[in-house]
Amino acid sequence: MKAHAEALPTQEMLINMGPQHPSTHGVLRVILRTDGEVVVNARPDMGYLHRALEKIGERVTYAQFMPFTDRLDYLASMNCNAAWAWTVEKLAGIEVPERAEYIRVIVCELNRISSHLIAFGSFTADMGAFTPFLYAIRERERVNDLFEDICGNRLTYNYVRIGGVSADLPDRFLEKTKEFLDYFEPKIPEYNNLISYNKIFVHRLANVAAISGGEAVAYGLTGPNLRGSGVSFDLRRNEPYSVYPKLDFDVCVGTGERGTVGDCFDRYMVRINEMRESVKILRQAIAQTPDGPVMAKVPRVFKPPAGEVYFRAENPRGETGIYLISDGTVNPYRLKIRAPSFVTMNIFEKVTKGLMIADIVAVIGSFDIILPEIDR
Amino acid sequence: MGLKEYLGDIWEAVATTAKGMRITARYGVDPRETITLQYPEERWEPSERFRGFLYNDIKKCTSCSMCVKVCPVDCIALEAVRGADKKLVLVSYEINIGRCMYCGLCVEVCPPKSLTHTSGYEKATVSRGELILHFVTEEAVEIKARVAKQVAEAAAKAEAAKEAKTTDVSPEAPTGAKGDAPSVPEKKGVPPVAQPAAPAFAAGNPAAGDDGEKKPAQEPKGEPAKPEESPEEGGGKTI
Amino acid sequence: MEPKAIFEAVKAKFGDAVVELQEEGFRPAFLVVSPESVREVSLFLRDDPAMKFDSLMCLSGVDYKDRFAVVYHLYSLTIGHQIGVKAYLPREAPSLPSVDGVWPAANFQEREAYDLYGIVFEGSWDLRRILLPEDWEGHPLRKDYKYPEFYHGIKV
Amino acid sequence: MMESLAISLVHAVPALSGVPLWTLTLLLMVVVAAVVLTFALLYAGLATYVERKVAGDIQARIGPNRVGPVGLLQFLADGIKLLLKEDIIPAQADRFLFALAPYLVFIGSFAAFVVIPFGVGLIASDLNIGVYYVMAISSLVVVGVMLAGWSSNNKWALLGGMRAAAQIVSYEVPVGMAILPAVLIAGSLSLQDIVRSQAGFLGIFGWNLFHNPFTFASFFLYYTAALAETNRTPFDIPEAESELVSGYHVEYSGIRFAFFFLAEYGDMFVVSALATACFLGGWHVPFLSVEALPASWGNLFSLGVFLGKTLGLVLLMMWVRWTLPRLRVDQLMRMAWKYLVPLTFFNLLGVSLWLLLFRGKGIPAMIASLFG
Repeated sequence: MKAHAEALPTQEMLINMGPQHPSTHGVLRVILRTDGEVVVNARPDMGYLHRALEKIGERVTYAQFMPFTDRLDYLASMNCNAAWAWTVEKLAGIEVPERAEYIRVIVCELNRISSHLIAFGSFTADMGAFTPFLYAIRERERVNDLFEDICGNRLTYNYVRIGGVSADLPDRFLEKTKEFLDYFEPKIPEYNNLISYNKIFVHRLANVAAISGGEAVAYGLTGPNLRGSGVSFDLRRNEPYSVYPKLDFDVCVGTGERGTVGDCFDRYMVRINEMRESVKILRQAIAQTPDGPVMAKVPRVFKPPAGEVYFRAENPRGETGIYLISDGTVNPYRLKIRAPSFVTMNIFEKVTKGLMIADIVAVIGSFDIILPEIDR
Repeated sequence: MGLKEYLGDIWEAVATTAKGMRITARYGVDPRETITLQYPEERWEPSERFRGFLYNDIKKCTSCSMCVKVCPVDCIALEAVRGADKKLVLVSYEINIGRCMYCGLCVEVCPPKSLTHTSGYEKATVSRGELILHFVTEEAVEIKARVAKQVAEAAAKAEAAKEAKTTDVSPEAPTGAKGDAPSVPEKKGVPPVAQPAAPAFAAGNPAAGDDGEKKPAQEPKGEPAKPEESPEEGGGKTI
Repeated sequence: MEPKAIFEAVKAKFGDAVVELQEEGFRPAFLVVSPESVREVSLFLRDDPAMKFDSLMCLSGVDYKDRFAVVYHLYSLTIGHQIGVKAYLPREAPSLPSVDGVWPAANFQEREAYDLYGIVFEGSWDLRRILLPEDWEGHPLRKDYKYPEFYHGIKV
Repeated sequence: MMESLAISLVHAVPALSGVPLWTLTLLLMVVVAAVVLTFALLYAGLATYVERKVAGDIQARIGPNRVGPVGLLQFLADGIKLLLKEDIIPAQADRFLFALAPYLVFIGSFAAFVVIPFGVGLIASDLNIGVYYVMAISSLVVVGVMLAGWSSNNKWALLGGMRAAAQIVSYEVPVGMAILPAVLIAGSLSLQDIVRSQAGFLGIFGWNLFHNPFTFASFFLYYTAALAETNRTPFDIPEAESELVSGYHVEYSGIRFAFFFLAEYGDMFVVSALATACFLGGWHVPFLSVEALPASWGNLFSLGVFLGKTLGLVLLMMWVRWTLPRLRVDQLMRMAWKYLVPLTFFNLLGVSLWLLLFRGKGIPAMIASLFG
């Protein structure tokens, strides 16, 4: 391509990919400079969904901010809810009943499954295979049913509360969850047969946008994207919070099984394998869930002590860090959300150099970004 | 690239394609796998805890305005006046379900449990005004007038009672008000800046409604609602 | 390594550039450094074999009403310890050296801090507004931010 | 051919003898063209319905089921909707070319219907260069697609148009080479003749598919390459919904879009029909000599057989579409030049040698001769 370009000078083309584009997972805009099909430079432009959540956070109370965390990463609201609750509890030193912690872990892992399902489905849809997307949605619907039972909503759950959870598990919830797991577990090999190991699919992803482990760390990649690069780091294991230390699970890392370590295929496979691990965690958590209260004593006018705290939780898209400054009043003084997708987009411009337009779509999909989190 | 690899590539492509096609074919021919719900005819049953549209049972409502304070998006507007018996009389109670985010915080804090989520979820409408649910059917002016009248009556009665020791009150305000009751209609809870937005919204002004929805952060600007600091604290429930 | 030990080590290396250790009520604890030395301290924290803070978790701007601050949350994947670094800045023309050469992860977060607080990061690769439109006036997360009434003639 | 038909018509109906022969011929041509076009449109409409239904079934959904019985009239509703839609031409577009492109694509796809041997004697025009004609006329599609991409003045459309050009031009080569074995065996380019040449032992074994191992491979190579030529998944990179939004027809709306849409389904039919005629024995069925049947219903029967086979292949295309992901543009090219072209060439060589060595006999014929 290079030699050819020198022999025959071509003009670079400037293309706007997004904010309305089927594969930018929302309102991401990528400004592409291309030489024919080859991308010279892809610069992400975000902010189309900026709602000033951090500013809102300074104006509402700690409890009132909970529904806004739903809107942070709407495919994993439970995880964001729980991350916020854990942050505030860390700040105020609230002891949460064990049952509540188990419930949180159960809903978080269920949400991780449903979030990874969307990641898997939309990614395959980006790659041109539309059917797996529908299958993923079908499975996710079951998780949504479970969440509807537990909190009444299907997308923005607002279930976790500071000090516990808003309501105890409904009747038969754990049995239903088990039924779901029994139904879901055989679906993963089916996905693999259907698409993961499909020759075309593998070819589209292997060796595309490979990120080395060192690079991934330096660029702040977290979660499945970091693990895809072969770095075995999972906050649930390395910096355990909640009841994760009591649960046994493997950390999935990219192995470069079809190409280089850290390519799109590895990132994709990590998510698929993580669903399996989540099933494992869920089975243990269901068996271990104790009886007891689900809510700690939290004063209704909640004023945490002044202080600054940084808490990070392993969310489906990576590490959601919340830096919270309290000045002792009912409102947070400063609230910074370190959104994994936002930080991940840092490396986007670097890894997409020299790829083709179709690969841009693959990279966006393999990062599994979500725009409300990027733009906040 | 050796010949073996070359043919292996072809074989792998064919084999994986066949594998995938077998799965899609299985779904294709098995009618039991169809999961579509034919929506208007078939309906899915919302679960018990389903958070649908809000409903306020105004008979039970004590106008404490806890819901107004806890609502993160100020979608509830409440107006009440002090009645003859010193209890609050609800003048108007409006929920803008176009703005509501169904977080359920208001239902959780409601001390008399008058505010509930229904299982309703169908509210397609062509005008934004219809998205505002009114729970008090009577005209606000009438209620105010009536309450004012009752208060005046009660005051007069009290005055008279001082002399004649007899009480007779209208059925709406059964308990006789002893002592002076200089009832002034008061507006409660609603943040001052958010207040004008609601009537503009109700009047079917889409522009105003739009602004309010898009930038919730900027609404309570000058005076942020600090609900929990307000003097009256009802209900012992933790939030 | 404990925050105290890190503080001692950094203090020994940089002297007065490191102002204090904020420990009580701060999780993680903060090394308060002077803004000019942020880059050097960062490089030391990243490269020193005892520190090895290879990952910048979070970079935030903070408005403390009387002054600004830029807060760095660092973590070491290899050792597994974390520390915060804080640099206080004056409210007028806040600026400090960029650390995106140290941790590339800083780039977007610096842009965010620039966008929302108006803190200038000198030597940054690409310091433009990131979340707000390029022609937005003011920096919304400042505590004294005045909400605009109009944006391009549209009522906000 | 029309002329001879006209003459026979005059013989059959003496009342027509007063009409000049050329008028009658012209009239017949118009009638036949109308019949073919109606068939093509009806088929394309129903194919969109079937496609959606197949997609629905595979994806655990239902698919269209509201308009008419089991949603059968959905395509009519869609057609009417498309007709009534506003016809938007972008301000910066090249208006003339923009308007022209869909027609070119449509013509390129539907003109090929003329030579398709639907049944014994059921062919609009039995050109003696039938195969050649199909290859040539379907190349017209690429001109239309490129024009559409270029004239839309949209970069996505342009990319789509360029991809389409590169793709179709590349895949013409393997398509042509894969179909040549059938021509070699029949010794004719006329599709009617090719089909007739397959009337062999017990019907099924006369098929070119089973003629020898090379023709067997040829069929699959042809089918794959033809799939690419119709721009269908996994080779739908000119459209590439998730990359190029919609590729070359991103700016088209209403009836112009419908032309592109119909052309795609027309193309699917043409390549499937060609595969049927060249490899699957056209209207031949096992244990029955279709040509020996009486012309009255025998022709209709052969039509049914032919359509059955062709639509089966179309269905296979749909099934493939809803299973596979999409190739990348460079992989697509690699597939054409590195895999399909050498393989089809190898096959062609193999078939030629076979024909030379065994004097044109296929394996079934040899087996048959073994047993007497």
